[in-house]
Order: sequence, then C-alpha cells, then structure tokens
Amino acid sequence: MKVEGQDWFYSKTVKEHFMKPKNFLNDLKEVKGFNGYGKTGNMKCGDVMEMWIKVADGRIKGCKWRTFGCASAIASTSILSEMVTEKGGMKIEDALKITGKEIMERLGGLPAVKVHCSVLGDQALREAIKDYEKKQSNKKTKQNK
Amino acid sequence: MKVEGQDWFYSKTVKEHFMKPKNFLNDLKEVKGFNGYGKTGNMKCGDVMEMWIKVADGRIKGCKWRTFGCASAIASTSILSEMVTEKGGMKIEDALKITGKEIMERLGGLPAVKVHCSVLGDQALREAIKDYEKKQSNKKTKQNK
Amino acid sequence: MKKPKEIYLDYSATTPVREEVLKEALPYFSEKFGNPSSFHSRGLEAKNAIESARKRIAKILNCEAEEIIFCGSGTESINLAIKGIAFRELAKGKRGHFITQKTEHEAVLKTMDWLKRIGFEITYLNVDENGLIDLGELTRSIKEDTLLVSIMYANNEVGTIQPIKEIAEICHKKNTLLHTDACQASEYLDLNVKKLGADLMTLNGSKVYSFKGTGLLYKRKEIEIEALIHGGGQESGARSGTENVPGIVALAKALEIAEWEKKKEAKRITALRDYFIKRVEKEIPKAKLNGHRTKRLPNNVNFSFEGIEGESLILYMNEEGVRLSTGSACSSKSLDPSHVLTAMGIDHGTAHGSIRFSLGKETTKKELDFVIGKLKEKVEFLRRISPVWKKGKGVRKK
Amino acid sequence: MKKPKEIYLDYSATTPVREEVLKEALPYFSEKFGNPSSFHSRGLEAKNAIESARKRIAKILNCEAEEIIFCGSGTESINLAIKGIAFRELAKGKRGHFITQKTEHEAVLKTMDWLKRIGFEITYLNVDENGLIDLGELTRSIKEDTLLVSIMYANNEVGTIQPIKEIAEICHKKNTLLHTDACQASEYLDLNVKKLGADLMTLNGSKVYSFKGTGLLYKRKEIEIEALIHGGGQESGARSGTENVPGIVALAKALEIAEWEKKKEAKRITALRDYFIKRVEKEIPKAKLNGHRTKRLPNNVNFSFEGIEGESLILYMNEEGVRLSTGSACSSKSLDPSHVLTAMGIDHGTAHGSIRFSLGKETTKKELDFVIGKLKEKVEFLRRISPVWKKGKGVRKK
Ligand SMILES: Cc1ncc(COP(=O)(O)O)c(C=O)c1O
Ligand SMILES: Cc1ncc(COP(=O)(O)O)c(C=O)c1O
Repeated sequence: MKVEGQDWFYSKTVKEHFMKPKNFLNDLKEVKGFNGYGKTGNMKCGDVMEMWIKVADGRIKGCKWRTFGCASAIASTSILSEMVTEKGGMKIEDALKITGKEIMERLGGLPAVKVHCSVLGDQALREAIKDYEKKQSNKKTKQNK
Repeated sequence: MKVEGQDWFYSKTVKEHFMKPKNFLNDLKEVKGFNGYGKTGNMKCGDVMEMWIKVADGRIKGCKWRTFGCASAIASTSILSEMVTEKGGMKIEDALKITGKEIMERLGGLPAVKVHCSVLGDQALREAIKDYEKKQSNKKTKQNK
Repeated sequence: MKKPKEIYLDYSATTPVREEVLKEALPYFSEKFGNPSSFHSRGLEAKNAIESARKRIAKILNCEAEEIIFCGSGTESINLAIKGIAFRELAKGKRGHFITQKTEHEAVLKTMDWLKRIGFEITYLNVDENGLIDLGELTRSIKEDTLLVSIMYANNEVGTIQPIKEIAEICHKKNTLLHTDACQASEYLDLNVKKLGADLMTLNGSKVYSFKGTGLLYKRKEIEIEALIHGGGQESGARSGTENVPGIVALAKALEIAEWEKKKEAKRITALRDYFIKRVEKEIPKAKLNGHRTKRLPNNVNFSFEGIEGESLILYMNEEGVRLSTGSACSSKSLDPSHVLTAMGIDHGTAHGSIRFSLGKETTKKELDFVIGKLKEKVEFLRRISPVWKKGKGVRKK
Repeated sequence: MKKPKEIYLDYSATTPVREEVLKEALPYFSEKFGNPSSFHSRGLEAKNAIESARKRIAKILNCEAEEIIFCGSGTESINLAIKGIAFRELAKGKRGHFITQKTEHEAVLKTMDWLKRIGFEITYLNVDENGLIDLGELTRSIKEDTLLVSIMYANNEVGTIQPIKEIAEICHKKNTLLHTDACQASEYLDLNVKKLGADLMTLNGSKVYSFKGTGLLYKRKEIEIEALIHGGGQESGARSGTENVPGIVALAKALEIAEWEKKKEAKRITALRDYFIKRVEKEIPKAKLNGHRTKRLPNNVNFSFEGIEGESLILYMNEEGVRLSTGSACSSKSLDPSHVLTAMGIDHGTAHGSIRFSLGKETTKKELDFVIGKLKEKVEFLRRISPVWKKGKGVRKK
C-alpha cells in the first residue's frame, strides 16, 4: 500500500496511535494478574515488542504492551491492544487468527518498508496467547495430578 | 589569447573593423590601375579572401579586399588594408614580413579558434604581392626583349 | 520604423522563465526548502511537491507517475536513457548495438560516439535532403542485439519532425526499444507517449520557459536501466542526488501551460513562420530554406543565404537588437559547418551561411517585419563584400 | 517557555536559500536568460555571468577558474570525479584500483560498488570508533594501479573531520590522486585546495544556503577525466548540457558569503554545539555522543539515546516543531541502521537510536534550550514504553 502526498508520513490512524498510544505498560504493577506474556523482534532489526494479556472466560479482557521501534511499530501494538480488548474482549481463538494484514488495514495502510511492523504485532500477541495456554495446561496438569 | 568576460565576443578593434570595415571593394571600378591581386581560403573552411593592391615607388599605395567569413576574418582583412596603406604606404619588403600574429595583435587579440583568420589575411596579401612582382618581372622581361 | 529594443528569435536555444512558472517555484527556494528525503514536516512538504509535480506531468505524457525520472538537463536525460541501457549490459559483461541518425543533438551523437569507443556497435542512419530518416533503412538496421533506437522527435536546427509513431511501430515489431529526444517538440507537439509509442522520452526545462538545469526522462516501467549517477537512491535509484525541488515544480507548471496553450499557440506561430518564410523567399534572392517545408516545428525557420557566412550576419543582426543563432548553440565553438546541414547533403559553403530563426511566445508579426528589413540590408552588404557572390548570379561555383 | 513555530536542526540535510543569494540569481531566470553558448548579446551576458562566477569561486578555492566544473549536484560531482577516471581507463580497455572508506556518503560508496561490478577493484578502508581512517592502512592499501583515493573532508552523519592534508601527502608520495567530498565542510572549513592538497574536490549548493540541483567539481587541470554526461561540450567538455546560469551565480554568491563569515560563524556554532552536547550528556542518561569530540564539524551533534528508536523520537520532536534527522537523509528509506555508525563499531541497537542535530545560521541558544527540554520529555516517554530499557540501569543486553 502506498502512502503519498499526505500531510504526514503515515496514515491518520497510525499518527493517532503513535502520538497517543493506547494501553502501553506504564508500570509492571498494571499487569498484576495478567496471565499471558509474549515478546518478539530484536534490536538488530530495530523492533522489539512485549505484550501482556489477561484472559478470562476465553476472552482477552486486558492487553498491555511495550515497544522499541518506529512509529508504525508503536502504532501497530497500540491498535492491536485495542482490537483484542474492544467489545468485551476478543475470543482467543479469534485473536490467534489476526494477521498482520488486518492490523495494517485497521491502521489505514503502511508504507512498503514498514509492513513487517504489523506482522511483529500479531507475533507478539500469538506468543502471549501461547504463554497463556501453556500456563493453563500446566495448571491443568497440576490439578490432574 | 583569451577574450572573456567582455562586452562583445571579440576585442573592441575587431568590433570596429567588423561593424565598419575599411577599404572593402565596393565596385570593381575602384581597383582600376591596381597592380597586384591575391586570393586565399576556401568555402569549405568558411573563409575566402581577395585582395587587390596598388604598388608605386615600392610602396603599397592602395589596398582593397573582399571577404567571405566570420567577424574576425572581415576585421583581419580590414585592419590589414589599413596597416599596409597608412603613413604613405608600406614598403613591399616590409609588407611581406607581416605575420598573422602582428595582425592579431593589432586587432587586440582573437579567440583561439579564430587565430587562423588572421593568418589568412597575410596570405592573401602575400599572394597579391607575388602577383604584383610576377607582373613586374613579366614587364621587365618584355622590356628586356 | 522605430527600432525595437530587442527581438529574441533564439527560443530554440533557450527560453526565458515564464512569470507564472517562477512564481510557482519561488516558495521552494527559501521557505519550503526541505530535503524530500528528510523525515519531518519540511521534508514531507518537499516530497509532496515533487510527487505532485510528477503526477501532473504524468497526466500530460499519459503515463504513470513512477515512469518519470527527474534529472538535471535534457542532455543528462539523453545520457541516462542511452547509457542506462548500455551500462546495464556492461555489468553483465555484454555489449550490444544502438541505432541513431546523423542529425541528432550532440547529446545523442557524442554519447553514441563514446559508447562506440568502449565497444558498443553504433549505426548512424542517413537522412534525406529534408532531414528525414528512411524507414526502410531503419528496418534493415535493426538486429538481434539492437538494444535501443534513438531518434529525435523534432530537430533543433532545421525543425524537421520525424514520424515517431511509425518509427516506434518498426522498433516494436522488430523487438527493440525507442527513445526519442523531445526537447524541441515539447512546446508545440503532442507528448502523449502512448500515442507516440516511445518507450523512453527526453524533455527539458530550458526549452519550455522553465529552469535551465532541469530535465526528465520518461521510461516505461518495464524497462530496466542502470543509473548514470549513483548515490542516495533518489528517483527510485535511477538518479541520485538531492532533488531540485523548485526546478521540478517549475517544470510541471511550464509543461502544463505549454499543454494548455499548445493548439492555439502552434497555430499562431505556424502562421508567423510561414509568413516569414514566404517574405524572405520572395524578397531575398538565393535564400534557401533548410529542412522540411511542412513536417516542421511551428517555430523553426532556417535559411542559408548564399555567398555569406552565418556568424557575420548574426553579429550584424545582433547589433540591431535581433538575437539569432546559426543552429545548434554549441556550434559557435567550432569552425565546422553544422553536422545537421552536412548530413542533409548541403554543401559546405551554403551550410556556412545558415541562420536559424526560432520563434516563441513573444514573437509578433511586427517583430518579423523589422527583422526582414534588417536582414535584407545586412545580407546585401555582406554579399557586396563577399568574393564568392556575383550580383544577379549568386555564388560562383569554382 | 513559549513554543517556537519551528526549529530547524537539519541543516546538514539541506539549507534554505539565503536571501542575498536568491536576489543575485533572480535576474537570470526571466531577464538575463540567454544560453551561454548563444552567439549574441543575451548569450554573452549569460556566459559572462558563469565565467565571473567561476573566477569568484576559483579565488575561494585558490585555484584557476578553468579548474572548476559546474554540474547538477554534489552527487553528480562525486560520480564525475570517480567515474571520470574510471571511464578514461575503460576506454583504453583497462581497469584499476580505487580506495575509499566505509563512512563515505552513498554517492561515493554506491559509485564504487558499481565500478566493482564492472571490474574495478575497490578497497573500503575501516574507521575507528570516532570515524577516523587509519593512515597506516591507507598507506599500505595504495598500489601501483591505484587510480584514485576518495576520502570525505567531513562526515555528514557524525561530523568527523578527516586529516585531508596528511591523506593528500600520503597519496602524492605514493603517486596517486586524492578526491575529497567537501559538501559538509564548505560552510565552516578551509576550502583552499592548495593547502588541503586535494586533486579533486566536490562542493554543492544545497548545503551552503544555495540552490538544490547545483554542484561543482574542482579538478586539477593536469588530470584527465572522461565526461559522465556527453553532449554539446560545455564545461570544457567535462559536463555537457545548457548551463544552469542562475544556479551557478547563486553558488558563487553563497560560497563567497560562507567564506566571509566562516571564521566568525564557525566559532559561534562551535560554542552552541558544545553547549548542547554538554547539557544533553548531563541531563539525559545514557546519551552517547557519536563521532569525534573535537575533530568534528562545528554544526554537528549526533547522539544515540539508548533504549529508543530514532525515527520515533524524530517524529515526536517534529510534532513539537523541531526538525531532525537520523543521519543521512536517505537512510529513512531503509531499515538498516546507519552504515556510518555500523562502520564505527556501534552496535545495532544503539545505532537505531541515533539522532543528528545539525545546526545552522539561524540556530540560537534559546532554540537549543527548547529542544533539550522536549528531548528529555520524549526520550523519557519512549524509554518508558521500551521493552529494552530498564530505568536506572540502561539497556538490558541479552
Ligand atoms: C557528504 C555529502 N556528500 C554528498 C552529498 C550529495 O549532495 P547532493 O544531494 O547535492 O547530490 C551530500 C548531501 O546530500 C553530503 O552530505
Ligand atoms: C533537441 C535537443 N536535445 C537536447 C538538448 C539538450 O538540452 P539541455 O541543454 O537541457 O541539456 C537540446 C538543447 O540544448 C536540444 O535542442
């Protein structure tokens, strides 16, 4: 998708989420009781993302993140955290289906060189869900013992 | 010699002689009684010069010319015609010694690509003097017979 | 007749920048001065300016915006088109064959000459006495390894217009590409690349009442070329260097104005041109019109006045306030007669006496009347002092 | 503190055209618009303008007027210097060896890369952590067939100044030539080529408060190069194309003003630079100054703020009216961290967090105070949301 001849470098939505990011982690206390954590990316590529989720009744009730990266990386995690928590929270099976493309569309497009940022967002989320599921199965195993 | 940053393409003297050429032949009647004629150059190179001289008492008393060529070619023949006729007329032995360089100096210099024009001028003159001398020796031969 | 201050009839050498053009570009010098590559508002502003200019020009050429490469002159655009293809091959360790024709601008000819020196094969097509190439000769010259054919749209000295559409068809039928130098055509002729069929096309600013030091290359996006100027990767990597933002904005505006006025102005100028030609032919003996009588740029008149040398006439006319050229502006540096006239089979003497009158947006009938009057006077004087002219008989052929 | 409208700290990317410069060049657009090659008064006027500009610049560089080749950008000048020598050899069927170093501008590096592809041998010298080359390594790298060494005068990202004089001495002792890219140096450093010893030197307009799309190459007259752009033979055949008369006049004026103000302005800017560096180092934890502390352009500051990514910081600062770059303007197109910082051995994470503050003629202490205030705020916020930053501890190295 091409973003040209506009009044900013990215779409309006990216700008909003970059300038005023939603749900970023201010303090570790905020994720007390959260039950899933994921991390992705590396410094070499210039993007690192962390995501905490709180799952209850199969739905994502809370989502917090931290991002080292460019405007589109920050906006990607910000909007993703909104997507998964809005309307009472997304079911985790639906959350697992979120693609970078959907994030990008919701952001109103990204320049070609920045598309990978949106992919990183859903990767971090998936890691967090995996972590949640692992913890759950651990719990079950324990209970079953 | 370099001519640059001036208010014309050539020196002031070239301009004067080009804009108001001296001694050019207006009508063949003007060279009645002239006793030397020379021609040099060719159309291919873009310069052709004709020169008529009138020699008396070993001095050049009259000089007329016609030139097909650029401004420096016209100015060269014009100034040459002045040089050889001024101050009571140049002795032919001195006229034979005139070089392109002298013509060029008198013109206040010529751009490098135009130096050959001045050389053509003295060539035409030399041809005219040769022609005069040939005619003279022809006369003598006739007289001697 | 009162002597006018100045009559400029050298619009084919260069044009003054239009007021509207300068006005549109002016803010980009000191206010909106950002580097289009800078990642902040000033940079974005500059980037938007050049991308908008690209789109406006693409509309005129009927191509995509990304098919336009801005560069620093018509000459650079031509070099980029030709060497861009040559260097692409060179990097593969290959050479190849180019075709051009003998009356091209030096930018094409000297580029081809140099490619020849480094091992490419060049065919220089002949032209007829009007300056037109032979389409049969072109067809026969295209070979398996012909990389590009470069034929100008309209000639800068004699104004002859080549049949670009037919040439493009031949090139495409024989599986090669066509580049056309449209620098002289841009003000009056159709620049629709789809209609013309050109695969690459050169335009510049200095001939369309815009900035010197600006130009562009249209390149069909499927065609791969190597950059001539490597660096920061601007212009999609085809031409690096900080973009000349005011120059690009100016070029867009100038091409737009040209496009809007094209039909009307071409008609007006053609009428003036034909009036001028007719009067000169009638009133000055042995004045030979060079170039094609109808397949001719609306603003071009080129005459040889037998028996006189062009530079002298130009300087006499200059003294009367009339600005003229012998043809290519560059030729004033050399003593050789115009390569264009020579290629058209015109003898050296006649070629030396050629003068180009190139009309433009300020040209009026009144100006031309003044010019004709002075021309008659000066031609007559120069013929009077010319050893090769015989009154009533013309030039003596020896 | 009242928020200023705009604080431009990206002068190394490009500069606004000075009022005096524009004023001097303006008449050459629409009035004195002739083609310098035209053989009439309008042409002569234009020719005189560029020849006078050439002389004025030659005085500044302490060289002869004919040693200056005007062209269309710094990038083109660099390409002309390097490829001009390469192509000269190519036409003889030869290749050869070039030396450069790893923190050069892309114009040098990409040119060298391409020459490598067509068979030339290239040595890319290393730099130390300050960005300086090792003179011993340079000496050892020069070979029999080394055609040219190209080392920049001052770096555009980190401001490091190379010891050009010593480098020139080594080159000459070992019988090779030195080209130096002085685009960033021209506003503040000595441009006397005799003192510097450079055989070829590149300057451009866009960095000295003059026109984009202008540049020049100084070339010692004994050195033979092949043209990059062939055509009408302008610039003594080294660079064809109608000369950008206003651009050339502007460049002369701008370089003159720079020369007049150099000493005073370098002092003023150096003081501001050092004030800025000192405050940032004191007030922002883990801010790493990139580049040499003293062998540094007066107007360059480059910091890496650990734990954050540069683009985000730039965009936050932009929203506050502060215009900054991550370094090379071009790098904004790519995801790779700066090749300059990487060559200096700075790790990728730190390199990603680098910001260039390039000061200029309008920069004031008050502006810098505002910038520092905002910087602290934005760096703190970005670190807060950064997964790699640990308060009080800096970046966690994994
Ligand atoms: C050090 C250096 N060299 C070369 C250039 C290229 O100059 P230009 O953009 O005029 O081509 C620049 C600026 O972009 C530069 O900073
Ligand atoms: C037909 C033609 N091609 C190319 C050029 C070169 O354009 P520029 O002077 O902008 O390099 C010119 C004008 O000089 C021209 O008339």
